[in-house]
Amino acid sequence: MPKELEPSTCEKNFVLEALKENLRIDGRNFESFRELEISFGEDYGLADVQLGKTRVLARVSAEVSKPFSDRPFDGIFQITTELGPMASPAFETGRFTEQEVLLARLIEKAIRRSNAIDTESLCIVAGQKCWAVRVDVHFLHHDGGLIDASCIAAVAALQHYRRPDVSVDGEKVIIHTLTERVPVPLSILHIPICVTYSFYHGGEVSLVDATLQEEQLRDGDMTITLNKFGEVCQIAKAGGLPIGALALLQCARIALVKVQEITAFLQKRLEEDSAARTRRDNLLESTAQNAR
Amino acid sequence: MVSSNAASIGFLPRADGSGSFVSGRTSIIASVTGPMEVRIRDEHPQKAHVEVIVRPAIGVTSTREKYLEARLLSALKPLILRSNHPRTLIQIVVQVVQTAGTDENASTTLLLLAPAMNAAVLALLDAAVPLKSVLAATTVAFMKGSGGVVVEPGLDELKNSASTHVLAFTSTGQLGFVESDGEFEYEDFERVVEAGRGVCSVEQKGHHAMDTEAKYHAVGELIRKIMSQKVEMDMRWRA
Amino acid sequence: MTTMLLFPGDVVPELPTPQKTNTALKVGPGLTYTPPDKVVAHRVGELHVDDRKCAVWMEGNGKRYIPSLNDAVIATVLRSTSDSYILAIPSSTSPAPASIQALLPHLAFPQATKKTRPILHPGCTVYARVSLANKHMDPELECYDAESQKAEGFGELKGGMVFNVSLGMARRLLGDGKKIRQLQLRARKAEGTEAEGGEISNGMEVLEELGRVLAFEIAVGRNGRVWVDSEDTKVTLCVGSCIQKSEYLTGDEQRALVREALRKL
Amino acid sequence: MESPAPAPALSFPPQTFQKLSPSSYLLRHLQATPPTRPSGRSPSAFREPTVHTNSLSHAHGSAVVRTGDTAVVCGVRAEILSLKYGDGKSQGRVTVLRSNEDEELMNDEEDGGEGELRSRNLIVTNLELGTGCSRDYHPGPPSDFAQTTTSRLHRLILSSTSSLISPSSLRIIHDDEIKAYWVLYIDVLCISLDGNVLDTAWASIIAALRSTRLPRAFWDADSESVLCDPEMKLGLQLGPLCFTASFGVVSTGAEEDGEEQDGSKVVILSDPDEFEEGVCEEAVMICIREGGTIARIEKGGGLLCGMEGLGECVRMARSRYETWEKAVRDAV
Repeated sequence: MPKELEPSTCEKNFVLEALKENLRIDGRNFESFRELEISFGEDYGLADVQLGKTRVLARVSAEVSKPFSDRPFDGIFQITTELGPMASPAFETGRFTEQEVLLARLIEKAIRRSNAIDTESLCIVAGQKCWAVRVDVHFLHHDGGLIDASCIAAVAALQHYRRPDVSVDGEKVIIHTLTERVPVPLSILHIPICVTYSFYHGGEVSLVDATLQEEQLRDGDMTITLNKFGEVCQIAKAGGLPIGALALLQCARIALVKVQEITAFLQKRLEEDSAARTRRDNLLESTAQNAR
Repeated sequence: MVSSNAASIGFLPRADGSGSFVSGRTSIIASVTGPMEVRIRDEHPQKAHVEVIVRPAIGVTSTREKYLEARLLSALKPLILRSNHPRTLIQIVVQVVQTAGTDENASTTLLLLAPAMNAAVLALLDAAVPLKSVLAATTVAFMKGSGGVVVEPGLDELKNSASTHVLAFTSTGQLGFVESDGEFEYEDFERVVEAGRGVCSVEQKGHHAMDTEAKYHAVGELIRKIMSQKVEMDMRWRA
Repeated sequence: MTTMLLFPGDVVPELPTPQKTNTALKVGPGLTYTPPDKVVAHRVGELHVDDRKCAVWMEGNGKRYIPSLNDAVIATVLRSTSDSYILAIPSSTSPAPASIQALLPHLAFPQATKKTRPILHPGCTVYARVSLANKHMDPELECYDAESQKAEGFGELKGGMVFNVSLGMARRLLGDGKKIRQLQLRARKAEGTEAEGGEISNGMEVLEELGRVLAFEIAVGRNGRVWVDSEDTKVTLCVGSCIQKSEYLTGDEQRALVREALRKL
Repeated sequence: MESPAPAPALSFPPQTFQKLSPSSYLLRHLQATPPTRPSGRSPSAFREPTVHTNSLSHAHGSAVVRTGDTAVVCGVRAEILSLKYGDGKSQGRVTVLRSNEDEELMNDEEDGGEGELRSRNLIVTNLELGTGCSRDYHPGPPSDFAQTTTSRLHRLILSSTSSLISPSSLRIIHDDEIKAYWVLYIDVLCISLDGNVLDTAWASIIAALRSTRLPRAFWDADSESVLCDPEMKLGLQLGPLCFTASFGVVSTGAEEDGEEQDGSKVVILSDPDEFEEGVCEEAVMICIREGGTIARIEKGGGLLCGMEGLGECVRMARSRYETWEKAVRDAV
C-alpha cells in the first residue's frame, strides 16, 4: 500500500524558516485553531466535525447488554477509532498502525477514563442488564489534528445522543420506542476537550492545531485534555522533544482558553440543533392536527 | 411519491473524488482514490483493479458489509474503462452515515444499496475516472393488494410491500443492476422496471425545458445537475 | 468554437472535418475514439472543438495527475539507483500518498556526463519534462527542453515553497486559458458578436498582477504543483495563497484579490 | 527485396489457448454453429443435479448435492435457546422486551416471521470452502467470496416477504407463552467447486431442511426447563419452496472494455462453471418460488442483459425449478 509522501526538502526548510519569522503557511497565529464547524444529523448521536479541512464523524449507539461480572453496577461504554482508507489511502482496513493505537488510547483516556460518562447511570438491573453505549468515530478527511477533532466529535455526539427510555416491571425490562416515550440524554459529568501542541526548533516554537504538513515536520508533540473548569484530564507526551515544565504550564494556560471557547461553541451548536428539532416537531404536530 | 433526494460532490479535498447521497433517512458518503499504486497480488496487466470498501455507521465490518461491497462492485466495475489504467488500483470507499432504520434488518440494508451506488457514481465522476456511462440507482416497492408501484419508499411502505427492487440504469436507460426481493410476477417486474427507468434515465438531447423542481428530485437528473454545477464552477474564471 | 457539456457515454455530435487532406482528427483528453467516426466522452466536462486545428477535447478539472508526454511537472526525488533517480510525481491532493513514480535517468540533464551530472538527494524538488508516458510503463522524465536540448528552466528547484492547486488551475497558469480565450474571441468574430459580452479572462490575471509589483520566481507543474521563491518569506506566502485562492475567481476578482493582499503585505 | 516470408502460424493446444486468452477461447466456442460451450454443453443447458439426504449421522438433517464438478454437503443442527437466563435462580431472570414487540410478533406471522427469526438469530447460515476445493483456494480466514455467498444464502432463507422456515415451527410454547426456541445451524461445506456454488448450496439447504427431524421439545414446569422426547421426531414446517438458477452473460463481440460491435450477440450461459464465471463479468440470478412466482432477481456486472434477456432467464429458471424440485422430492 502507498505510504504517505514526506514533505520535500524545500517545503521542510520553508515551513521551518517561516516559523522562525512567526509565520504559518495558512496565515494563522501560533495559538489559534483552524475554523471549527460542528453539525448534527437527523438521528440522535450523530456529529460531524470539521476542523479546517480535517473532517470527523462520530456516531453514538446503545443497546441493552449484560454488564461485566466484576462491575455489576456499571454500564458499558466503548469508543472505537479506526482509521479508514477514506481519510487517506495510507490507512488500510484491518491493520492497526502505531498511530491508530496511540490515537485510540488517547481518546480512551481523555473521555472514558476521565469518567466523562456516568456509567452507573447506564445500569438497568444490577448484574443483569445495562446499556452498552458505543461511539464509532469515522475519519473522513485527514489534514492533521485527528486527536483534537475526534475528541470534539465524540463529546458532541455523546451530548447529542438520546437513548430509548426503559422501565423495569418485575422480571421484564421494557424498552420504549422513541415515539412512545421521550428518549433520555446520557448523564455526562464533564466535557473533556483535547488540545494538541506541536514543537519546533528545540521547543522555541509551539503550535496549536497543526496541519498534516506541520505534523509531519514537528520535533515533538503533546496533547493536553482539559474541561472548561480547568481540570486536567490527561496529558500525553509520548517521547519526542523534551519540554520544560514552565513551557508545559504555559501550554496548559493557553489550552484552557481554547477549551472554554470550544465548549461554548459546542454548547451553542447543540442549543441551535435542539431549537430546530423543537420547531420541526411543532410543525409536524400542527400539520397533523390540520390533517385531522 | 419520490422522496427528497440530495447530493453533493468534491467535499473531501484529499480524495480524488467524493460524493454524498441522501435519500429519505439514508445518508451515504463515498470517496474515490486512483488510479494509484496497486498491491502486487491484485495487479492486472491489462486492467485497473477496482476495490469497494463499505464501512458501517455503527460497529465493525461484518458479512453484511462484505455483501454490500460485492453488490456495489458488480454495479460499478463494468462502468469503469479499466483498460485505460492498467496495473493500477481504483479504490472506492463507502461510509454509511445514517440508515433508514435502527435495526440491521433486510429492509434497512436494501435501502442502503441505491444511495450507496449513487454516492459512489458521483465520487467516480468527481474523480474524473474514465467511465463508459453514468449509472443512477433507485429503490422501487411493489405494494401488497393495491399493486401500486412506489418509487423510493420509506421503511413503512417497505413493510407493506409485496416485493422491493433496487434498480440501476445508465442515462440512456440500459438496465445495469437489479436486486429484487419478495414475491412477484414477471409482469409486475416489468412495471417496476419502467417506473425505475423513469427516474434514473435522462431525457436524451433536445434539452427540453422541464426545469421543474420535481425533475431534479429524479436521481438521474440530480446527478447531471450536480455535475454540471461543478463544471460551471470550474469554468467560472472565464466569465 | 462551440462548447457543450458532455457526460460519460455521450457521443460527440459533430466532429470537425479536416480542411486539408493530410490533417488527421486530433482527439484530446476525456474522449475515446472508436473507428470509424465515433467519439465518446468518458468523463464530465465541456467539449471544445477547434475547427482550424481539427481537434476535439474535453475541458475539465481534476486532482489526480496522469502523466502525458512533454508535460512540465514538479516532482520529488525519492531515491537514486545505479543509473536513474526515482521520483514521485505528486498530484494536487498531495500530501496524499499514492503518487506516481517516475524515472529520471542520471544523464537526462543538459550536457551531463557521468562526472558532471548533478547530484540530487532524496527530498529534492525537481522541475522536469515527461519524456515517456505510456499507460503500460512507468513514466520517464528529462531535465532539458526537447528541441533546444538546453535546460530552459528545468532542473533542481532550490529553496522556495511548493503549493498545491487543481490540475485545471495549473494548466491556466501555464497559459492554456489564453488559448481557450483566443478560441472564444475567434468564435465571437465568426458570429459577428465581438462587441457583445464583456472581457474574457485568461484565468491567470492573478499571476500578471502579482508579477507587476512583486519580485519572485515561479515554476508551474502540470501535476497541480506550483513552486514559488523570493527574497522574502512573506512574499512567497502571499504569492502562493493568492494563486490558491484564485481557483474559482474571474479575472477582475483575481485582480481585486491581489490588490487586497498587497495592501496587507 | 522480397517481402519476408510470413512467419509460421503459431499454434497451441486448446488448454494453452484457454489459459492465455480465456475470453477468446470461450467466444470461439460460442461463435461455432451450433454454439457449444467448452464443457460441451449448449448455452442454455444446466448440469444435472444428484441429491442424497441424511448422509450425516449426527446432524438433524443433511444433504449432499452435486451438479457437474460442484459438490456440497449441507448439515442442519438444532440447539435450544432458552429465553430464561441462568439456572432457575431468581436473579437470573430478566427478559428484555421492546415495547412494540408483541405487536411485531403478530405482524411477523403475516410477513413470514423475518423479524422474529432475525432478532432472535434463530437461523445461522455458513458456507465454507473446503481445503483444496478449487484451484483458487487459499487457506486462511473465510474469503470475501465465501462471506458474500453466505450472506446471499442467508438472505434467501430470510426473504423479506416470505420465509422458508416459519418461526412457529421453531417455538417451544407452554401455556401460550414462548419459553424457548430451536436455533438452526445450517452449515454448507463445498467439497469441490466448479462454478455456480450458489444454486447447488441452496438446493442442498432445501434438501437438508426437508430431511430434518427434530425431537419433540416441551417445557417442563416442574424443573423449569426444556425437555426433549427423543422417541418422537417431528419435521420442520417449511414455507413454499424456491430454487435458484444462475446465469453468466457474455457478448460474442465483446472486446476488452470495447464497445459492442455490430452483429455481436448476447449469449446467456446457464449454470456457468468456474472457467465461464471467470470470463463472464455479468451475472444474473433468478429465484423461482413454488407456483412459478419470482422470489428474487439479482443482476450485476454489466449492461448486456436487458429486459428481454431477463425474461429469458426467468423462463429458464422456471424449468430449472422443476428439475430441482423433482430431484429433491425423489431424494427425501
